Amino acid sequence: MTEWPHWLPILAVLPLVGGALTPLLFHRRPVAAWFWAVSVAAATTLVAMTLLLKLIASGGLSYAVGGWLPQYGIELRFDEIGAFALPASLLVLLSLSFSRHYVARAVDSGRISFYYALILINLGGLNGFLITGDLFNLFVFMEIFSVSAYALVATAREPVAALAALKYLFLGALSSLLVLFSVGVVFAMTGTLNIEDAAADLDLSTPMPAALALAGLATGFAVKAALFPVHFWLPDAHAAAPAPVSAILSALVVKAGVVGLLRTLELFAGGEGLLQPMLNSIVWLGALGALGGALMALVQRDIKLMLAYSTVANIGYILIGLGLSTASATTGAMIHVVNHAVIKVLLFLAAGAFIHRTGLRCIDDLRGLARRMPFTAFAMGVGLVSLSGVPPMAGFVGKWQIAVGALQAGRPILVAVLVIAGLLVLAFSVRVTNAMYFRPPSRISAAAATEAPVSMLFPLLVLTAGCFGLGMAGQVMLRFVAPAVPGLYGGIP
Amino acid sequence: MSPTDVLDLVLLALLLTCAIGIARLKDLAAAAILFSAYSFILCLVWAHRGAPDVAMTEAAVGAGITTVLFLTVISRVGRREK
Amino acid sequence: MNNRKSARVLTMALMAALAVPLTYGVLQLPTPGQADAPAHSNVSAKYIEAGAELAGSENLVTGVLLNFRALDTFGEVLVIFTAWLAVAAVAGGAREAGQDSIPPSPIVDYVIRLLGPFIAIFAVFVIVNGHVLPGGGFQGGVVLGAMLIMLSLVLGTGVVEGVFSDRVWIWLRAAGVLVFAMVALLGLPAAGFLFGLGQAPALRQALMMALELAIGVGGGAVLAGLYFSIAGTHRS
Amino acid sequence: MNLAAEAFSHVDYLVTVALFLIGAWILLTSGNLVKKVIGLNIMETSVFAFIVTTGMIDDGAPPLLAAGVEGPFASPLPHALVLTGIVVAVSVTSLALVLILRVKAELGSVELDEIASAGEQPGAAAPPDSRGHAND
Repeated sequence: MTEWPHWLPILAVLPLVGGALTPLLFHRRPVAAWFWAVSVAAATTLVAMTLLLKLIASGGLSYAVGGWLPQYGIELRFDEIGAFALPASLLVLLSLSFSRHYVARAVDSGRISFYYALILINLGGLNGFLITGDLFNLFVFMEIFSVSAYALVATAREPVAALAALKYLFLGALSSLLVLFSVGVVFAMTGTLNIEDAAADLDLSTPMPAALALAGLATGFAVKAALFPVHFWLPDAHAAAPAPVSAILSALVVKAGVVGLLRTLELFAGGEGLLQPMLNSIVWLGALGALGGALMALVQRDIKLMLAYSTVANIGYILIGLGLSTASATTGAMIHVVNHAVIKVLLFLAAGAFIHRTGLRCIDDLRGLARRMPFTAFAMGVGLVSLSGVPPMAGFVGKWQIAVGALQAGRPILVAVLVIAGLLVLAFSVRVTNAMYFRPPSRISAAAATEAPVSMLFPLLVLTAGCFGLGMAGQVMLRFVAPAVPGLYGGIP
Repeated sequence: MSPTDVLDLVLLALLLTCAIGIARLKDLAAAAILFSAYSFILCLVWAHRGAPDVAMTEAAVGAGITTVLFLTVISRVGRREK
Repeated sequence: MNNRKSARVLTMALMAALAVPLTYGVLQLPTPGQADAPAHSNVSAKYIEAGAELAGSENLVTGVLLNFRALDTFGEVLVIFTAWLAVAAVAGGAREAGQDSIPPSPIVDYVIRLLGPFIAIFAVFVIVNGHVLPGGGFQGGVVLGAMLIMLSLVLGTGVVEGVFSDRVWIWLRAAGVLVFAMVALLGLPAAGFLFGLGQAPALRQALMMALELAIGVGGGAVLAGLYFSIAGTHRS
Repeated sequence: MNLAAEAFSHVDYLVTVALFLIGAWILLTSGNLVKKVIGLNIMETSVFAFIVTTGMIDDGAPPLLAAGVEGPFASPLPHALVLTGIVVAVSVTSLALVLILRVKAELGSVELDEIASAGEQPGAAAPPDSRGHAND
């Protein structure tokens, strides 16, 4: 079945149509909607798996939508970056299976089918964004997962959720506008929207318009990726959203900004004077983000805000790796995109299980929960240890490669930044683990808590195994990602 | 400067004055109605410059639906901007 | 109040700082309107060369939307459906029942009732003639939506929304997405690729007409739904 | 002298840049959420105007290949892009307006400084922790 090329557009269309059907078929029937959503996500994961096998077997795949070659129509491409669709679909599947009981309490019952529909449409938008080779199609899929993300943040009952969603919407719309403006500039200069053709035709002799397009794309995707200093929409949005939504936002939607940068920098490869200063500024902003994010995470009392700030820090690591653009740094960044996604979903779902059972969000209130909720506490512990980048776990591989890349690029100060940020993350991990395991419960609801239901424990178990597995499989992933790196932004200097 | 260029310049000037007007107005209802005028002038610019499809959509969406949504929300939320 | 003042000065400085590169960059773009500009000599030239038969419609914009770049339009139809989904998912609380503003004056009432059917005919005309005249699914759908909103201003949102049950409304709103998905799958046998409309002109015309109607009806229903949610209907 | 001629021939582009900046000014300086959405719409329409301008052609016909219509045709691609963009703009605007209604219903006001001051008092509706640390 791997010879059939049509899996590629189906990877994006299946969750989109599945999501659109959810309110039609299962309006006011939450359990049936949950079952439908999980099966659509599982089917998407299988499609992504088939495509990955095809990629390993016979290399990249290019698909002309509607039979029109790139001169006329839209071209879809599946390469190592597109392979991120598999972990993305799998993590959405796990978040969906977690959502069953959590959402019954966190979202009004009449609107649960809309919640599942929005998550599936978000997944469809992400998959489409990962595989498209056309600039405007990139913008359309970006709008799909952005609009569904704004709405998902606002499905939470807290009164602050609407304001957080609105702030996210304003910045998201602004960044989409900058990307659209850049698409217009590239079209005005080359007459085509296909990324490969535009990269060939873009003449950088008149640098100013190309610089404008590059600035628009870089700023737009930096806002979507919550790079420091345009990250301030993220903590409120991810803290106010329901836990499974925060998991999907922090692990996947934020990474789309990084993937957008990876895809579009290829356009400006020719212009040495353009790309290098922008990459340098990304490195320094990433470093500031890593330190600032880790520091802010340390001082938080609300566990979801703490995790949200640690996302800002990890995005900082990833963008340091991209900005350095040496082979090992970029490979490390691409691997950390996947590893951090797994870790962050594990942490947000574990926090969600705590909130679901005890209703408590402050770290000090989570004292003594390890006795009452052993599995969830263990999962949270594993996640925190992985987050701080301790060697055998998933978080270590990417960070180590980025550090090596930094040394190769002759910028040891960045290694210092990575180490300090790692220590800060270790500090707050110890603080939470200490509170869970070694402190007597300070709240009645914490003392009387019971373990989370199976539909919540199963994803936590799978993700914990994932943290260990990804830590071990570091070399395999390095070899898998390596061939893609020379092609990024038109060759590594 | 053929007459069509003059018409263009006049429409573009009107467009800018509408936008500046919206920026300065404190009364939200007036700003919404001025936004409707702004969309309609934009529709005229496009219709005049060989883009009828887009002009029709902008007129129906910008001048029509978006302004109705704005006025509905303004009637529920309060007219004056602090 | 002075931090508000300093914020304005800061923003003004930022605007000025932004204006310089934007203006300078935009001035160096190829002059708009020149026939030899890349915007006219690359992909667009191919569309015009391909002509009405290959595009499936004399109106090239409709041809591009439904034939050459069908995935964009599928994404587009999905964004407008997601907007209604989002509004429905979020607006639960805001829809106080019976929140109708003062009824409009009899003149407005009479004029809108008079204009209603004519606008409906115009909307259908725009949808159906999408391949010959400027217009098409989106434009017709927006005009249809505007008419529904206009009628609900006069007759009351509850009356207009009451025309169909909730279930029918949801199916109407998803019409654009579902028909597009079916046409996409039909593309496999017809053109060997998803979203293909096939080579036979008759088949291509039929599929494009189906898409136009679905986008029109779906778009109109969604835009009316957005208004109903925001205006707060009687039956929430 | 050619800068003036250059500027005149690019007047459409310059107007779109000016509208973009006016929209950004409204979005950034206005404290009222509804006014911000209006500013966002102005920015969006300015980017659409920019894209339509790239496809314009002097004394050319609209991209309708009816029999007997010659002459240079305006480029159909930007028109398709802007059609999609306009519908995206409506989607985002309607979602923003519904969120504003909910903010008004739950936080009592649509003025950012009123909401911020309401947030500071202890025991405000929002849980104190997540509110206290928002540095917007």
